[in-house]
Amino acid sequence: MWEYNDKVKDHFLNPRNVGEMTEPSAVGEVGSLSCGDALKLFLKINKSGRIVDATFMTFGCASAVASSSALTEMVKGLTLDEAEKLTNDDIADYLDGLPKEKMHCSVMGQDALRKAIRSYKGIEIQEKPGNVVCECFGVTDLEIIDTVKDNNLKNAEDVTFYIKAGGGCGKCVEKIESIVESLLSEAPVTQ
Amino acid sequence: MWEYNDKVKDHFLNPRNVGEMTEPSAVGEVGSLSCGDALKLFLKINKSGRIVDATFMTFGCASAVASSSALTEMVKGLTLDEAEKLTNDDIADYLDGLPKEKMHCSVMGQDALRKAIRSYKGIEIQEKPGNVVCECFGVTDLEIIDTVKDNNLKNAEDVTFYIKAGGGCGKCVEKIESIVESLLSEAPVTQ
Amino acid sequence: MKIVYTDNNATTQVAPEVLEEMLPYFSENYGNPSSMHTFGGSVGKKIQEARAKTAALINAEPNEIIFTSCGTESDNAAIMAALEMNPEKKHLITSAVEHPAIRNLYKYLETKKGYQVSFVSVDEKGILDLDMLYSIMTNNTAIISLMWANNETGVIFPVEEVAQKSAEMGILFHTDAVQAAGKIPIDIKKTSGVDMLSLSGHKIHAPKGIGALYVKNSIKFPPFLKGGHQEKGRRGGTENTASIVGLGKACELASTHLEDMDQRVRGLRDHLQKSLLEAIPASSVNGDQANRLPNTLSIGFNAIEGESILLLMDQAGICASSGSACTSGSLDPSHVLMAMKVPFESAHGTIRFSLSTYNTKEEMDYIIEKMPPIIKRLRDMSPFWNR
Amino acid sequence: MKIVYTDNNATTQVAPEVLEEMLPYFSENYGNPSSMHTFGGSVGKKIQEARAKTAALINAEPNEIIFTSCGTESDNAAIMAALEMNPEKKHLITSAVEHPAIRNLYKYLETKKGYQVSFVSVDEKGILDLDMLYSIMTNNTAIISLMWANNETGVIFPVEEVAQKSAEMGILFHTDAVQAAGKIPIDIKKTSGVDMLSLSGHKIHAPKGIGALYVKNSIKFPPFLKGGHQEKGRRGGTENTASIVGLGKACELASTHLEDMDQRVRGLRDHLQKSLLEAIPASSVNGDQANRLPNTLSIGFNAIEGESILLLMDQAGICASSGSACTSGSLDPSHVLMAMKVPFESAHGTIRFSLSTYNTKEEMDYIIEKMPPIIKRLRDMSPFWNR
Ligand SMILES: Cc1ncc(COP(=O)(O)O)c(C=O)c1O
Ligand SMILES: Cc1ncc(COP(=O)(O)O)c(C=O)c1O
Ligand code: FES
Ligand code: FES
Repeated sequence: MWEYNDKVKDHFLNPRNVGEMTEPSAVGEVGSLSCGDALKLFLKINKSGRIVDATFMTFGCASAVASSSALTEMVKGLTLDEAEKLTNDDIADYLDGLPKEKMHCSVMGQDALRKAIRSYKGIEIQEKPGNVVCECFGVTDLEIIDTVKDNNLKNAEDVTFYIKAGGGCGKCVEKIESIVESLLSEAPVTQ
Repeated sequence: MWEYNDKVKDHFLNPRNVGEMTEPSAVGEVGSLSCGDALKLFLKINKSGRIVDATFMTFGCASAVASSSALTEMVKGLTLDEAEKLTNDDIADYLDGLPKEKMHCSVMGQDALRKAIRSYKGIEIQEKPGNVVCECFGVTDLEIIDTVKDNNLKNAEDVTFYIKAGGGCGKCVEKIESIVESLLSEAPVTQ
Repeated sequence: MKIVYTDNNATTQVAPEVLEEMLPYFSENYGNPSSMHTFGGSVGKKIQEARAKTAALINAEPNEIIFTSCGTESDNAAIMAALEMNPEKKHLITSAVEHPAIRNLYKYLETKKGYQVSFVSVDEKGILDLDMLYSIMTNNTAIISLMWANNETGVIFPVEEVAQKSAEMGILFHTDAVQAAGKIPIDIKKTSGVDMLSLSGHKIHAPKGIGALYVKNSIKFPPFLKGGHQEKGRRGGTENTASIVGLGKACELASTHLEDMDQRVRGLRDHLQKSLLEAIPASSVNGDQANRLPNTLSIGFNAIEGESILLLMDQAGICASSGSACTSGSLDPSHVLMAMKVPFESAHGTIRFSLSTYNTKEEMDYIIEKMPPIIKRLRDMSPFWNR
Repeated sequence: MKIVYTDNNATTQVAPEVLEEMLPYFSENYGNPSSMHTFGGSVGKKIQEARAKTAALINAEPNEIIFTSCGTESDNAAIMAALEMNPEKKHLITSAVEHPAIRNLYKYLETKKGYQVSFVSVDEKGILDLDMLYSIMTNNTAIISLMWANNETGVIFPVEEVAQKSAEMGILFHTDAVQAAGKIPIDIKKTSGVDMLSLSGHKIHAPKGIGALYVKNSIKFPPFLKGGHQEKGRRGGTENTASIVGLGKACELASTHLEDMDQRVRGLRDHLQKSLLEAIPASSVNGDQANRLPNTLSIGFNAIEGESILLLMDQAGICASSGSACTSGSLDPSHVLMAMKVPFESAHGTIRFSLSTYNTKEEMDYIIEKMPPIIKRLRDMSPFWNR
């Protein structure tokens, strides 16, 4: 059983802002059925570029629901610029922390938010850069490198916890491990 | 803990005929300190070649003591010819059975008895025939073959239980195993 | 809150009769069974009794039972022994839906030890592809390991038939009967091709941390745990006396409960299944219903995810398992459901109910009452639910 | 009849406090700690508590403790992990007086797996030949395993020193601390060269069938039992919750009893030793008396044999062990006494008394009263006793 804290439990059992929005200004969709979790985020944005309302639909585990609920609460009232700076850590912090194995739920929140904002701004969403390392979850080497650096991760397992890569069939774990190791070994030099 | 039956326990706790005999007609000595058990059997034999008294001194485990005690009771009143026919199985039977791991104690009784009788009859005790297989206990291949055949043994462990061979350092166990196996494989033909 | 426990394929409660039988072996008769003193020796006798009872559950001989520390150890010990007995054979067979105790060992042997490993497929119902299996058995096959019944779906494999075939080809055959034992009758004398068979205590109301491995008399079993001469040299380590005594008692009880399993418990499971399928749209049973353990129901609810279902069930005091390997950090549905090609839509939302003889009709009705609103609540939140 | 139990190096009674702590985890809190429901999850927390207590006994970190099924498994797991982590190294070192859990594993690795194995000698007092040890350590050495204290004689090895040296040479170091733990203080932080350390519950008043392996944090430990993700992937198999909880409590108690061991129990042992030596001619202590566990006395009585001594002691209700491997079918004195070149004359007649904190002065005096007539009675029967 995951050691969810009271705040996470509360946001799972009493999620805020659930539901489809009738006329959303922007929608951000991430995840899929096969992935095991998915989030559809709806934003209502006013003329001056401020988020005035947010709702969500989530398929996923308790922390996916809680992260989505938290996200909608957090973004209400933010300008788009402010919202764009919001990170997965902010979401986890808002919930007083998530089990490390569940960090990918907060990452999903961050991704959905950025996707919604970019689509609203009309920014073309590019092909993901880099080469796909984890086919199960479509994660590229560049994404892995960024995640490892941003969150100071130590091994492939941590990577799975954050962005799922390696958490499916597992056949990419060794590749992830070697990416992490090469980053760790260069770290002392660059820092 | 060995599953000694009541008769064995009784002969261990209340051994019959313990002690050195002052003027024995014959003495049979087997075993040694290093072997872990040893028996010195004393016989008083009358003119007509009948055993009229028997005593023993034993160093060894409970079943060695019990086997010795049983042996002295069994031989009293027997003629030498009768006594010579007495086998280790007879000793074990007299005790209502011995744990299989302890059969060598009854073998020790049989050996001591035969030794005593032969020395009384003036039969030179020859060098053991065959090649020594087990150095720890000085057991030869011919002895192993005889024991396996006489007692219908199935593997090296059984051999150890009967004549100790293999029960010391263990380095001869493979050799014993191959002797037993070659006997077993020829058995169907000869029987 | 009242707990309704329907997670018996994960673990079971220790039966009160079992615990009672164990208690004297902790602080009173605590001697070492290998000791020379009566105090320890008397414990040895009790172990022999437990060995006979354990053997009786599968109609084996007492000396064919080796006590181990769990089902996983039994599985590992069986496979490693087979390899050691056949050092020249480099091919291993198992199914695609085995427990990790076999599956991960096979993968280790494949990646680290250079063995060639075949995972035989199953179809959508979890039924083994016998044609494939029979076509890959060769002289080079060291062992075939096939679970008797699947822990997730309860699907029963044709162990007798495959064991027979293995015997004909001179291939060692092992079966992981951890889930089958105590739920369906097992008669090792009637399935003579089985060379080794694994049991685990905590699935049949003995404590966790005790298992057994049946090893056919004719096999000279090399020990997995190398140490002292316990278990006739087939497993080192001081005997876990209290738990062994407990396992013996549990096996005795299990035999007497087989009838109840087959009749009453099967009835409860069928009632639960029927009622849930009726009450909840877009739900479906995983696995072959014709050949299934009487206590197991694996049921998928479309468009929602298992962990959140379980947590809401937990709020209602209902204990069960999901069909995903979620606790392990993996997000994929279990390899069992994947091997069966259960669609993601229902695989992610699969819940396993597994009953024991302690379950009641009232408990089933409680579950039947509580589940529909739980499922609805999550579907109302799901982007994949077609309202 | 009153039992005087002085066979605590063989096994100990479960402390009442330990049993009490275990009891709720059989039939009440029986959930699977890996489960998603609160019912199982709460058991997981209790296991973490036990892990912390077990770690505390040797001043380790909780995540450095892997629960196993016994000392033998801990030993086997440590060595096999070392080999797996160093596949290119083919040389193993241990002492000539190890427990079969190490000794027989090493012999297996030597005869079946082609490893080169060195058994470092001891002298007449059981003191390790450090010169020999240091001279054979090479780059090719995969692991050194050295018991912290000997189970038969109680002799303590200089583990700190050797571990330090191993670390300097980059050789993995394992210690079998099954007999040392709970009898003398162990501080893993002060002996930083120790990479792995084995414990067994039933030597410290936890039940039989539970053990632990300390594995230093920095080591990426490959599992010995391959299966589920329990113990962070370092040991498959459903957790033996009740026994784990028991081991935690026992470790806690053991820490508090170290003082009693060192003072009172040592005093009892010394009293027993002195009195027996005085009352019984041709008797002698085996092993270095300067560096010895406080609870152990190995004493040889010339010209008689251990099993018969034990059985007569049994008649008087005294439980102890002999110095021969008699139960195993072997007739030779134990490899430990042989390695120490104890003469056959006294080796065959060696008895090991091993005390616990439960022993009393009255019990010692009872033994001191009963032993002389037992020894005399057997010597009166012995052909080797010089009257
Ligand atoms: C030094 C030593 N190591 C290992 C063991 C094995 O422990 P267990 O019986 O728990 O497997 C023992 C005791 O039997 C021992 O004394
Ligand atoms: C089919 C099957 N095999 C093996 C095991 C492993 O048993 P244990 O947890 O006792 O190691 C389990 C249960 O966990 C199982 O369901
Ligand atoms: S490819 Fe990464 S988990 Fe399958
Ligand atoms: S040579 Fe046979 S046991 Fe040593």
